Amino acid sequence: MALKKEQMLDLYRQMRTIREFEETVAKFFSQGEIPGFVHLYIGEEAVATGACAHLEKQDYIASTHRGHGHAIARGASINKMMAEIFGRSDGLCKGKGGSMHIADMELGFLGANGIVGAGLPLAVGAGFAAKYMKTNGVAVCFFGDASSNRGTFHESLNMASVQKLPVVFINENNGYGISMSFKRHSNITDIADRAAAYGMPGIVVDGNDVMAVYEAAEEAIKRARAGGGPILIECKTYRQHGHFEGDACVYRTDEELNAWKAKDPLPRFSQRLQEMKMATEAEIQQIDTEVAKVIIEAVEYAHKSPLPELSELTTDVYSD
Amino acid sequence: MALKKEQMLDLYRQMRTIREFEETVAKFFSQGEIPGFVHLYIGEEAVATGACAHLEKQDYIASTHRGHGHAIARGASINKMMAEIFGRSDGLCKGKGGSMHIADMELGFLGANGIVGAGLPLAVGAGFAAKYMKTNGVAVCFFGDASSNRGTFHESLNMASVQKLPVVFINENNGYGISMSFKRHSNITDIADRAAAYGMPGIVVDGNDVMAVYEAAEEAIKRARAGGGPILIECKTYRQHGHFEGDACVYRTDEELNAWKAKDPLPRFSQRLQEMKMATEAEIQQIDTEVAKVIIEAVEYAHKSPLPELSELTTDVYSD
Amino acid sequence: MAEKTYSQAINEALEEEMLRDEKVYILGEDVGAFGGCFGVTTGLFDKFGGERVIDSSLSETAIVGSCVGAAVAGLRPVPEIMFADFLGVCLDELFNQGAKIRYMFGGKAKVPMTLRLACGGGFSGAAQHSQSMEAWVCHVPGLKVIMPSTAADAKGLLKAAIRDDNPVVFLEHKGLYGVTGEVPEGEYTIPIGKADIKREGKDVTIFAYSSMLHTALAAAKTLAQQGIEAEVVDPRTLVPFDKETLYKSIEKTGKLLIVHEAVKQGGFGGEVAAMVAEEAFDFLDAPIKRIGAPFAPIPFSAVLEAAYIPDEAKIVAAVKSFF
Amino acid sequence: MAEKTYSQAINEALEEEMLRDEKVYILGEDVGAFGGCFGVTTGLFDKFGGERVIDSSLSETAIVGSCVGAAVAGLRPVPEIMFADFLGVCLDELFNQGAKIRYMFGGKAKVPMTLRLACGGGFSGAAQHSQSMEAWVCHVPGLKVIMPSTAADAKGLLKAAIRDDNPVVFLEHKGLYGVTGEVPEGEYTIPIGKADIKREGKDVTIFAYSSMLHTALAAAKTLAQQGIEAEVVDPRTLVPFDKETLYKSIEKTGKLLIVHEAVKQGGFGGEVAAMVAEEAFDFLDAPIKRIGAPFAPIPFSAVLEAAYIPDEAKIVAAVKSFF
Ligand SMILES: Cc1ncc(C[n+]2csc(CCOP(=O)(O)OP(=O)(O)O)c2C)c(N)n1
Ligand SMILES: Cc1ncc(C[n+]2csc(CCOP(=O)(O)OP(=O)(O)O)c2C)c(N)n1
Ligand SMILES: [Mg+2]
Ligand SMILES: [Mg+2]
Repeated sequence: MALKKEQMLDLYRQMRTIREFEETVAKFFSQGEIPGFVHLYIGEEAVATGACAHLEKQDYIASTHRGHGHAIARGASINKMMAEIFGRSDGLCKGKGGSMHIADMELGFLGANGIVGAGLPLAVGAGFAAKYMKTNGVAVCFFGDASSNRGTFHESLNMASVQKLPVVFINENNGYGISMSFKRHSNITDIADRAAAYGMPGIVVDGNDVMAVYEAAEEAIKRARAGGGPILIECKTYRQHGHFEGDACVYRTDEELNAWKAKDPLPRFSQRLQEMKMATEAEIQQIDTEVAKVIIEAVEYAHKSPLPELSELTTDVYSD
Repeated sequence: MALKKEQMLDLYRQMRTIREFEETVAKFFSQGEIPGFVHLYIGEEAVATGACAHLEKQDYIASTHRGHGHAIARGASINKMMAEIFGRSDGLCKGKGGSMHIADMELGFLGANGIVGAGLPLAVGAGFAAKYMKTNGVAVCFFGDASSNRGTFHESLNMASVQKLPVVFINENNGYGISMSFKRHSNITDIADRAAAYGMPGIVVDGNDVMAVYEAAEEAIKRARAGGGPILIECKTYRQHGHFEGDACVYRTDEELNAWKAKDPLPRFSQRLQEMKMATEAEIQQIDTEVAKVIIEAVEYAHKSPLPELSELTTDVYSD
Repeated sequence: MAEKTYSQAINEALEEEMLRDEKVYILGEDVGAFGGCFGVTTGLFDKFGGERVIDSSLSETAIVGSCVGAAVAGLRPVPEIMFADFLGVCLDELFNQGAKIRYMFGGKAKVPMTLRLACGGGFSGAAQHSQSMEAWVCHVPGLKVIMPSTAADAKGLLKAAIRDDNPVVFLEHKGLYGVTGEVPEGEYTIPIGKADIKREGKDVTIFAYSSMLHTALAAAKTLAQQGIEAEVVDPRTLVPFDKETLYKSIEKTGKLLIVHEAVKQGGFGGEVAAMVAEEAFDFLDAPIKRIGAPFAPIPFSAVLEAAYIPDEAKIVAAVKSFF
Repeated sequence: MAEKTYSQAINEALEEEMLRDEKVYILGEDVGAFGGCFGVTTGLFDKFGGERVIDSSLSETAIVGSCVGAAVAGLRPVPEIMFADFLGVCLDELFNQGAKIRYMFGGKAKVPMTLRLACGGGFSGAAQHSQSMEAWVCHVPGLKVIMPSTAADAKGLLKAAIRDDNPVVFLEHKGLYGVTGEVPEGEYTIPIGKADIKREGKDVTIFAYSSMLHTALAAAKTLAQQGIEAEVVDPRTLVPFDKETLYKSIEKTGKLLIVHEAVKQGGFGGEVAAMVAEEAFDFLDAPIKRIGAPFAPIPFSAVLEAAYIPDEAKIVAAVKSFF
């Protein structure tokens, strides 16, 4: 159904928050303040934003190594996310997980995941639990194009279909698995076509158009909630940064990158908002300024947060 | 191309040999002379027979836990097979493998396999080797309907397609994975439809009609040899015995069993041969008698063969 | 007390816990009307229906992975993997997901899953249907590992495992399913992490679990006739491990023989010997001995397999070599 | 001799063996023009082309499984799995297929495959990108396991592994890729299964491999200043294991400290301690000590990880506690 102005502006704010967050992480990573591996969502903001807009309290999402955007779209604390990525004790995971394992159980966020394709069975399980406990919940599973070549994709979609589980599989086809282009790792034009192998619908969406993702996800999630079973949505998008920060991207051309930058979901949506007279340029800038402030505060929060106590090393291994 | 009489009779003899072999194994298993797990191919003879008829010296086949038929169709020694299943030192694997691991490297038979779905990547590797070494060989991979739900199926077909390998995937859809009917474990009508997910052709064949399998396999193997890439052939068939010997088959009805027995590939083909005037009933009976003798001799061979020496326990672990 | 088979005891534990807690469900291949490959879930499908006793497609990664997800989401899954030999196809879900989620998430998640697997040889199952893989899971922080040897222990420990908030690997020996033993009437659980002295003795300590516990008891009987009183310690749980009971026994006997069916090299027995050599060294008056399978896959032929799996004679000989 | 990095040495070994034998090929994720996640295969794609240095789809079971099939069919695959932590997604292909095929088939097949994996922590890779899983593969009959600590050993042992007719698991430590060392000029191999005494000493034996070998050497230096001469034994190969060299050293020193980066419980060090406690017990004049990671997943935060991974101070302290 048609969106009201505030909702539209919320979508924009969401995408802007992810963008600002990721650019800030990139900056501090390059300055050596953030350790480990960092995979940024820059360019793909419309996918998580459009999909998570439809989630309710009891819903779950499963994510990937590129999980910051999913976490933010699901409503995770920006401060605690930043603290986690900085490895501080106030982080979402007390600094024990980091970028690749950022999670928030209170939001049904099953976590980023360091193992590609491992989120799919987890989402199937969360969807199973929703059906089993009749919570009316759904599980949304984000995963990449290359991930769709892992056995977990196959086993998970088949099981979700056979058990008719409320799981919405959202493929983020950004054209690459590290250096492997989609054309080279899969001999098909659309990953959505794989849905037929499990007797579930599969659709293709412009992943850089937040409204397109929003509408497709709305229908899919409604359907899943109503007991209609799983569905596969392929969002065609592109990551503007390297696979991980520090990646020289020798495997792709500037032309390709620039062509996609021209389709950047943020300016595209702000323009659309203005055309639709939903927002003035000033209002957009206002949001951008507010978001920038939020992120700056998050960095301050992270910096202020103490490092984990060594006593934390062997806690949280078991629950008793 | 049309088959000559001898070839037709060879196909019949092949199927009869498998049937006679399996019924004999069933008998000795029930008498407690054969230990371990035994999965029989009775009812599915047309698949291995029709497919392996096109194989050449340099070709490979990968098999399953239900592998006796594949081994026989590939030309493995009946005597050494029987000895292996009896656990004797003259067995194909010196009695170390048994029914579930029966193999013959000289025939490019990559072995039966105790792990469902494990044969698929092995076949991809053999196909890769054929292409890499330009042997003009192909790899034929047999696997069951339930096996097509394992991740190895997905990863193997995708890799074979992306690398355009000479691999022919032959799915033996006998309607069940132990007690799970195809309808319950997969939400599709034809496993062949899964080929589209990898950009390879998929076709459905009557797996109880040896000529139908023969023709489909002929074309697929020709194509693979010519560099046309992999293909998936689904053979609809049925196992007349339980999943393993000793299975009470509570999960299926007599009606179903009898309906399939009416489509038993052996009487069906012998009838066809007679209608085509390729063979008289007497000739058929002559073959049956000869085959029966071969199997009886195989049992004698197995009985005569000594048990493995204990010194064999730790040999063949490493090659030096 | 009533005589029941190990298999019946496990079946009762499953039934009782499913009656007790609606969040408990079973997912596995052919566990439904078929009753499981070894008949362990027989009758549960009729009692609880297909919503709680669920036949899975042949997809072990999805079985274990979905159960981890469901556990995090609040259920108490009891997945079944037919053979422990199949761990290799679903290990990531167990060791990188199930075992680590709680820690990686800063203690904010629980994974109350009990993974049941059938292990062990002795019936010509050959190299891929007879293995004992406990050493792998004992090396994974976050998992608990249970290997019961008797019907009573199996029932009490499985009930405790299902109620535990952590991922538990519950390894059942195929050769024990038909073995009967006294099982207490009514409701009871056995604490995870407590060893049990199955036979008292003063001369030597034999450490054995699962099927080998019975082989060790038989050997102890034979040894007794020859004047050697062996104490037989059954850890029952491998992780967490009850050191006290074992060390106390060694303090008394001064001699330790470790027995398991798994391949000796890299087996859990090595860890036990190392613990003792590090922490109870002074109790020892002789080198620690270990018996395990030779460094080879498991052969099919019955004569070879019989020579492969540790037996009473090997245990008796090893103990006598102490004296 | 020339100074080269561990990574360059591995790259040279790959290039030399590919030049030497056309049957050798590389299959892995991003190993082609990209040069591999850690740059180890840099340049090989340009030299040998996409037919022999093959970028794989993200399908580890197909990578390892197809390489096993290709090896049986006559090639010498050198698959790369980016992180040893991913073993859980392709272990069946390695342990039930690659490792057992020869035995199951009665010795009539060979599986000349060398599986390269990057292991180890120290750079905030967190719980799923920092693990040392050697204990798992050391428990699998049919596999050989190599964990080189220096550039020279890495080159000589990788060449030997590629020429070996058995499946070899070659574990490279991420933290060592950039470490330089003297590498002999020209063609050479190092025999699989031979340990190397990296430092001679009479007072105590420190057993360490891979990255920990360097930590042990640093500790030995510090100890020397305090009058304790430690002998540092680097097994280089874990399977087959060179007992002689280790036992000889213990005979001389009477004291053994085992160090590895992997989780202590169930780690390979337990097997080593058990072997010694069983076969070289009389050489010991003190309990065997082991240092390994605590029983917890690997934390992300640098301060926690630094406390998690064994370091020089822990080794020095452990050794001093002997005296
Ligand atoms: C099982 C496994 N294999 C390989 C990797 C290494 N790896 C991390 S991300 C990645 C590429 C993933 O590509 P895709 O699924 O398209 O997601 P994207 O990075 O493009 O968002 C690879 C190969 C891993 N983490 N896990
Ligand atoms: C990975 C794995 N999971 C489960 C099993 C147990 N098992 C053996 S055969 C079988 C059913 C296979 O069904 P299908 O693939 O259709 O082959 P069929 O037996 O019908 O010929 C199962 C579940 C196994 N051997 N390996
Ligand atoms: Mg991608
Ligand atoms: Mg079937």
